[in-house]
Amino acid sequence: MMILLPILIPLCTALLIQVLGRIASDNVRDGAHTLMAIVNFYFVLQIVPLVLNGERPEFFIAEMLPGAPIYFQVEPLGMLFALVASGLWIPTSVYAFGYMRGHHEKNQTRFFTCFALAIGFAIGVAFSGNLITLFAFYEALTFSTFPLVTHHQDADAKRSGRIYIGILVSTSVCLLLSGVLSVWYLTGTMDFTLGGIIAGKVDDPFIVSVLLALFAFGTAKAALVPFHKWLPNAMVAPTPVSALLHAVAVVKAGVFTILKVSIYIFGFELLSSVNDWLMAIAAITILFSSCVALTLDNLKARLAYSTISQLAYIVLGAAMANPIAAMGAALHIVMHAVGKITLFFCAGAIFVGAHKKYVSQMDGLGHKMPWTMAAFTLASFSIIGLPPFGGVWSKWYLCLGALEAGQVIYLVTYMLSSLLSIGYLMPIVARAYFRKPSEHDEEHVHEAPWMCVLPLCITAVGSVLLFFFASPIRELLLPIFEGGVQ
Amino acid sequence: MSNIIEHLPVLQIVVPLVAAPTIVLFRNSTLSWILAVLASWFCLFGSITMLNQINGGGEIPTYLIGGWDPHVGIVYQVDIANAFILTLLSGISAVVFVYARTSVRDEIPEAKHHYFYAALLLCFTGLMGMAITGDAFNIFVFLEISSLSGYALIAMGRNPKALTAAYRYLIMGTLGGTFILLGIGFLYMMTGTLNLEELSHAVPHYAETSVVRAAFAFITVGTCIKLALFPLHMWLPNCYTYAPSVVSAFLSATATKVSFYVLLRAMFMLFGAALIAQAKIFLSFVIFLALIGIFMGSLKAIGQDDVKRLLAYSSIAQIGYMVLGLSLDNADGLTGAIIHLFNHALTKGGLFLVMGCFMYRLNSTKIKDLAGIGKKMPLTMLAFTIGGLSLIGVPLTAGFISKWYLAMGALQAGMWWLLVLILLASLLAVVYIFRVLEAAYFGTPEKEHDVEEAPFSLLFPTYVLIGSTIFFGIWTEPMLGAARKSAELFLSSGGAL
Amino acid sequence: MEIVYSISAFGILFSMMLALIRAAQGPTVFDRILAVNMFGTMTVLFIGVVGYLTNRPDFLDIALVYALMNFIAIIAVLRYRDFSVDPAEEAENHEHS
Amino acid sequence: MIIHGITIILFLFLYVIAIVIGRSRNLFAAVMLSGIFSLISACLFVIMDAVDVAFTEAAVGAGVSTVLMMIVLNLTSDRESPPVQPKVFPLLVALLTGGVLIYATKDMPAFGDPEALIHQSQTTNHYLWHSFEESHIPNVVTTVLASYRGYDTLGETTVVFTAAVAVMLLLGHVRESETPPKLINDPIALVGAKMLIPYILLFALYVQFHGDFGPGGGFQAGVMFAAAFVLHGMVLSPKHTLKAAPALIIEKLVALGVLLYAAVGIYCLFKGGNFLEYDVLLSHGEKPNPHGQHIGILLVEAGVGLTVFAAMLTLFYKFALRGKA
Repeated sequence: MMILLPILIPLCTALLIQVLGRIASDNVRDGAHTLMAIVNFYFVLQIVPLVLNGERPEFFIAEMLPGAPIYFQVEPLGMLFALVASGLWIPTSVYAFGYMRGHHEKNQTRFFTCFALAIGFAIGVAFSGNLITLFAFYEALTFSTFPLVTHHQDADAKRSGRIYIGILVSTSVCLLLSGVLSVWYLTGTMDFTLGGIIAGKVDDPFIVSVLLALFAFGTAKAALVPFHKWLPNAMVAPTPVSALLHAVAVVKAGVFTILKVSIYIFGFELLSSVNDWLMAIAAITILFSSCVALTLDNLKARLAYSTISQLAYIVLGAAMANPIAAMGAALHIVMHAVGKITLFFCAGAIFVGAHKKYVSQMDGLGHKMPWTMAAFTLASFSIIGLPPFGGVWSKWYLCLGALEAGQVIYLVTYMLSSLLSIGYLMPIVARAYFRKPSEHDEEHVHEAPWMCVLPLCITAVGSVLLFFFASPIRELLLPIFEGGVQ
Repeated sequence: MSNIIEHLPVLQIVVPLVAAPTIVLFRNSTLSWILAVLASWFCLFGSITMLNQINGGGEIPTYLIGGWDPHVGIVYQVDIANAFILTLLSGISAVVFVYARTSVRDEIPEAKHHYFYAALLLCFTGLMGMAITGDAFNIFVFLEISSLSGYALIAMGRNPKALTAAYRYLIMGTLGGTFILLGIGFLYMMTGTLNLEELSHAVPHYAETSVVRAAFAFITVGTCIKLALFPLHMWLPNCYTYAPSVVSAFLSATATKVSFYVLLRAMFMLFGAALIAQAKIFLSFVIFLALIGIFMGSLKAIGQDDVKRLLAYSSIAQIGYMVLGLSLDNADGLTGAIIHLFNHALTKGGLFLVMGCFMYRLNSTKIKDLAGIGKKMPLTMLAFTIGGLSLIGVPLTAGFISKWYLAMGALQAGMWWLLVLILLASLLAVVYIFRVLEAAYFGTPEKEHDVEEAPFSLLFPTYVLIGSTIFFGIWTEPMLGAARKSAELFLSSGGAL
Repeated sequence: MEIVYSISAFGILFSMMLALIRAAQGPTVFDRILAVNMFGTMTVLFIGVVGYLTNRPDFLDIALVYALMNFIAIIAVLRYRDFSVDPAEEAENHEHS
Repeated sequence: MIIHGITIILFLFLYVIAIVIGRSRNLFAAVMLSGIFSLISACLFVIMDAVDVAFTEAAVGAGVSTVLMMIVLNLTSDRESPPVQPKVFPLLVALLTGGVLIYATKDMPAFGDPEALIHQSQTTNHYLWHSFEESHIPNVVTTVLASYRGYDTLGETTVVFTAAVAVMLLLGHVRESETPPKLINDPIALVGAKMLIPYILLFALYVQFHGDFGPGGGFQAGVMFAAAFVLHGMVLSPKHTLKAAPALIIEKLVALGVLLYAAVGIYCLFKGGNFLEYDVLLSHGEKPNPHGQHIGILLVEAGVGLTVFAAMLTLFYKFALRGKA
C-alpha cells in the first residue's frame, strides 16, 4: 500500500487542484500543489530504505488480463526514476507557480491538474511491476501531457499537439504494443525478471532483433531518430512543461522504459547478440541532434535537441548490454534530469524576466540576471560532463561501459558529443557574460520573480551535490548489476 | 411461485413484456418511466444472479415453458453466453432507462411518452428474448418484437430525416428477418426440431446437403444485416444519427450486439464449430469484409461533421472488430470478440448518452456547434474524453482489453499482418476522437452561447456507463471470465461429426 | 364426381386468368375494381371446389371468410378511392408506365 | 395429378402478378393486384392443407391489408415517383435469393414425403399422437399454437401489440381531419352492410371458439371482429364507429389482450407450475390434465383475439381519421 501512495498522491492532487481551482484563490491552489509535492517526495523517500535493504515492495491492484495484472513492484531502477520525478516535482511546482503568474497564463487550474497527473503517471511507470502496467502508464502519461503541450490553444499549439500525440501514440500503439503483445505471446509472461524473460524462450536472432526494434522505436518518448520530431515541437508549451517533459517525466519515462526492458525483458546476454544496429542508431542520434543543436538560435529548441542527444546516451548505454554501461545509463537519467531541468528553468526565467527566447539576444544577460545565468552555467557544465558536477559520473560509467563492450567507436562518440555540447552550450554562457547588452534592454530586463529563481538555483546546486553524493545512488543500483560494477 | 429464482429465466422476459402493456394501459408519463426502470432493474438483478451462479460453477436448470419437454415445447437453457449477454442488455437498459426521463421529456411530445416507454420496453424485451431463448423459431419471434419497436423508436427523432432512416432500416431489417426465418425453416425441414440444443446435434449430420448450406447462407446474411457488417451497414449511420438520444444510446449498445450474439450462436452452436473450422475460405472472406468494415468505418468517421454520425461510423468499425475476432476461429480471438461486444456496448452507449447531454443543452451534436464546449460543460466533455479513450483502446479502459484479445487472436492464428492492421486501425480512432476533443477544448464558438452543464439526471447515468468502461478496464475478471468461458463453450460445441 | 370437380377447377382457374389480365391491364380504375371483385368470387368458388376435390368440405369455412373479406375490401376501394380523376386520364397515365 | 396441375397454374399466376406489381408505377393497380396475390397464395395454402394459414392470409392479406392500403392511398398519391436510377441492386439481391432458394431444393425432401425427417421426428410424432390425450382438442394446430408453442404465440401477440404501439407512437393521437370524410349516400351499401355486420360478428365468435375443432382461433377471429367494425366505419363514417367503440378504450384493449395472455402464464406460476403450464389450472396435480389445457388455451386465444381485434381497429382509426396531407 505504501508504494501506491506516491502514485495516488499526485492523482489526488489533481483532483484537489480542480476543486480548489473552483472554490479557493489561486494562491491556495498553488500552495496546496507545492505542499502535496513535498508530501509526495516524503513518501517516496520512505520507500528508499526498503529498497536499499534489498526488499522489493510490491502491490497488486487487479488481474486486468489473466496472468498480466496491474501490479507495482519497486526495484532500484524504478526507485531511482521515482526519486527523480517526485524530487524534481517540488522545484518545478514552485517554479511553475512563479512562471505562470509572471506570464499571466490562462487556464492555470487545468495546467496544474494535468501537471500533477503527469507526475503521478510517471511514478506509475517507475513502479510498474510488469510490461502491461508500464505500457498503461506510459500511454496515460502521453494523454495527460497533451493538454500541457497545447496549453496556449492557438494554431501553433494545435499543430504541435497533433505531432506530439500523433508520433507518441502511433509509435506506442503500433510498435510498443506489438512488442508487448509479442513478448506475452512468445513467453507467456510479462513480469520484469532480472536476466530477462525472453532469453531461453526465443533463440532466433531475427525475431529478437525485431522485438528490440519494436521496443526501441515504440518508446518514442526516448526520441530516437527518426521518431524525435515531437520533442522540439512540444516546445510551444509553457516552460515549466518543457522542463517537465524534457527533463523529468516524459522523456525519462521513455529511456527508463528502454533501460528497464533491456535489463528485465531481454537481459544483457541476449541483448548483446543483437545490439549492433541499436547502438549505431543511438550513436547517430547523439551526433545528429548535437549538430542540429549547434545551428539553432531558439534557446528552447537548442535545449530540446540537446535533450535528444543526451537521451540517446542512455539508449546507447542500455544497448551496450553490460552492467557498467547500464549503470552509466541509469545514473545519466538522474544527472541529466537535474542538469537539464535547470537549463529549462533558466530559459523560462529569461523569458519571464527579459522576454527573450533567442540565443542571439542574450548578450550581457549575465549582469542583469546574475542568479539565473550562474545556474545556467553550472548546469551546462554538468551536461557537458565536467567535474565537479554530477554529469561526470554518468559519462564516466558510460565510457567505461563502451570500453567493456569493446566498442571504442562509441567511446569516441561520447567524447565527440561532449565536445559538441560544449559547442552549443558554452556560446550562450559566453554571450551572457562577455558581451555588452544592447541599449534598449536596459530598463526592462531584470531578474525573474524569486519563485522562478529559487528553484533553478536549488537544482543547479543539486547538480553540484550529485558529484559528491553519487555513491548512494550507485549503492541503490548495484543489486541489479551484481558483480558487473566494481 | 414458490421459488422466484427457479423461474428467473422466464421472468427475465415476462416482466418487461408485461410492463409494456401496463404502461399503455395507464397512459401516464411518470408512471411509465418508473415501470420501465423497475422492469429493467429487475432484469439486471436476475441476470446478475444467473451469471454469478454459472460463473461460480453452478448451472441454471433448463426452464421448460408450459412444462413441455424440449422436443415438444420451448425451453430456456441459460448457459454462460446467455447470461453474459443478458447481463449486458439489462445493465445497459437499467442505466439508459434512468437517463430517459429527462431526455425524453425534452425530445418527445408529452402525449406520446407512454407509447415511447412501451416501445422501449418492448424493444428491450425482444432483445432479451433473442438472447435467452433456446429455440430457433423463438429467436425470430423476438427479433420481430425488437425490430418493429426499434423502427418506431428511431422514427421518433426530431429531424424529419429520422423517418426516412427508419424506413430504410425497416426495409433492410425486414429483409434480414426474412432471411433468418427462411434459414430456420430450412433447418426445421431437414431436422424436424427447433430446439437449438437438438439442432446443434442434428445439423452437422446434414452439413453436406444443399438445404443446410442455404440455411447457413440465409442465417448468416440475415444476422449480418441486423448486425450492420460491411457491406450491409447502409442503414446504420442515419438511424443512429437521427434517432432520439435515448434510442441511439440504447440501440447502439444493444441491438447490434444481440445480432452478433445470434450470429455467434448460429455459426458455432447451430452449424457446429467443426463445420466452421472447415470453411476456411468462408472465414477468410469474412476477415476480409471485417477489415474493410473496420477501415471504411473509421475513415468515414474521420470525415463526419456530426458527432453522432461519427460515432455511428465508428460503430461499423467496431462491429468489424467483433466479426474479425469471430472469424479468427481461435479461443483468444473469440474471447476478444465477445468481450469487445461487452466493452463496446458500454463505451458506445456511454458516448451516445453524452450526445444526449449535448442535445439537451445545445440541440445539436455538430462538431462546429461543440466548439469550445469543454469550458461550458466540463463534466460532459470529460465523460466524452474517457469514452473516447476507451473507444481508441487506451490501457486501463475497457477498450484495451478487447483490442488486446483480438490482437492475441491474430497472433495465435499466425497472422502478424493482421496484428499490424488492427493496431493501425486503432490509430484512426485516435484521429476521429481527437478531432472532436480538439474542437471541444480548443475551438472558439461561433456565437457565444449561454450553456450550462448538463443536469444531474443526465450526467449521473452517463457517468455510470462511462465509469464502467474504466472499471471493466481494470477489474476485468468477472466479465472476461464469462467471455472466455463463452468462447470455450462456442468452440467446443456443435455435435460430433 | 371427381372429373366434374376437376373440370370446374380448371374452368375457374381459366376465368381467374382472364380477371387477372384485366386487373393488370386496366386501363381504367373500374376495370381493376371489377376484376379484383371477380377474382375474389372465383377464389371462393375455387376453394369450395378444391375442398370437395380433396374431400375436405370444412374448407367451406374459409370460403366464407373469403367472401366476407372480398366484400369489405371492395367497399374500402369504393369508399376511399377518389373518383374525381377522369378515367381517361387514368388510362393515359397507365400508358406511360 | 390434378392437384399438381392446379398448383403449377396458381404459382404461374403468382409469378406473373409479382412481375406486374414490380413493373407498375400505378399504386392503385399495385394494391389491387397485391390483393389478388394474397388470394392466390391463400389458395395455395389451402391446397397444401395449411388451412389455418390460408385463413389468416385471406383475412389479413386480402382483407384488412387492402382496406388499409386503400386508406393510405387516399392520403397520398396514386402514382409512384419514377426511380432516380435503375435499381439494379435490389434486382440482384432478388435473383441471388432466388438462386439460393432453388439451390436449396436440390436436397430438399419431397413435399409431403412421409419418410422426411420432419415427419418422423419426435416433435411431430408427439404433436400428432399425444396432443389429443393431453388437451382433448382435435385440431392439432390449435394445441401446438396455444399450448406446446404457446410462448411463441405470446410473442406473436406481442408483435401485434408492438405494431399497434408503433403506429400510435408515429401517428399520435386520433386527429380529426379538416375535411370530414363524406358519408356514402348509398342505401344499398348501407343496408347491405348493416345486415351483414351482426353475422360477421357472429361468425367471428364462431371462428374464435371453433378453433379447437377446425381452422380458426384468436388471430383470425380478431381480424374478423375488426373487419365488422371497419365495415361499419366505411359505410357510415369512422366517427360513427368511434361512438360505438371509442379509440381510447380500443387502445387499452390492445394492451389488455397481451396482459390477459401473460396473466394466464403468470397465474400458472402462482399455481406452482411453469410459465404457461396450463396443466396446473383446475387441477390437483394430475398430469395430463386436459381440462386445464382446455381452459388455458381458451383464455389465451381470447387474449390473442382481443389484441388482434383492437390492434386492427386502432390501425383503421389512425389512418381513416387522418386528414389528407
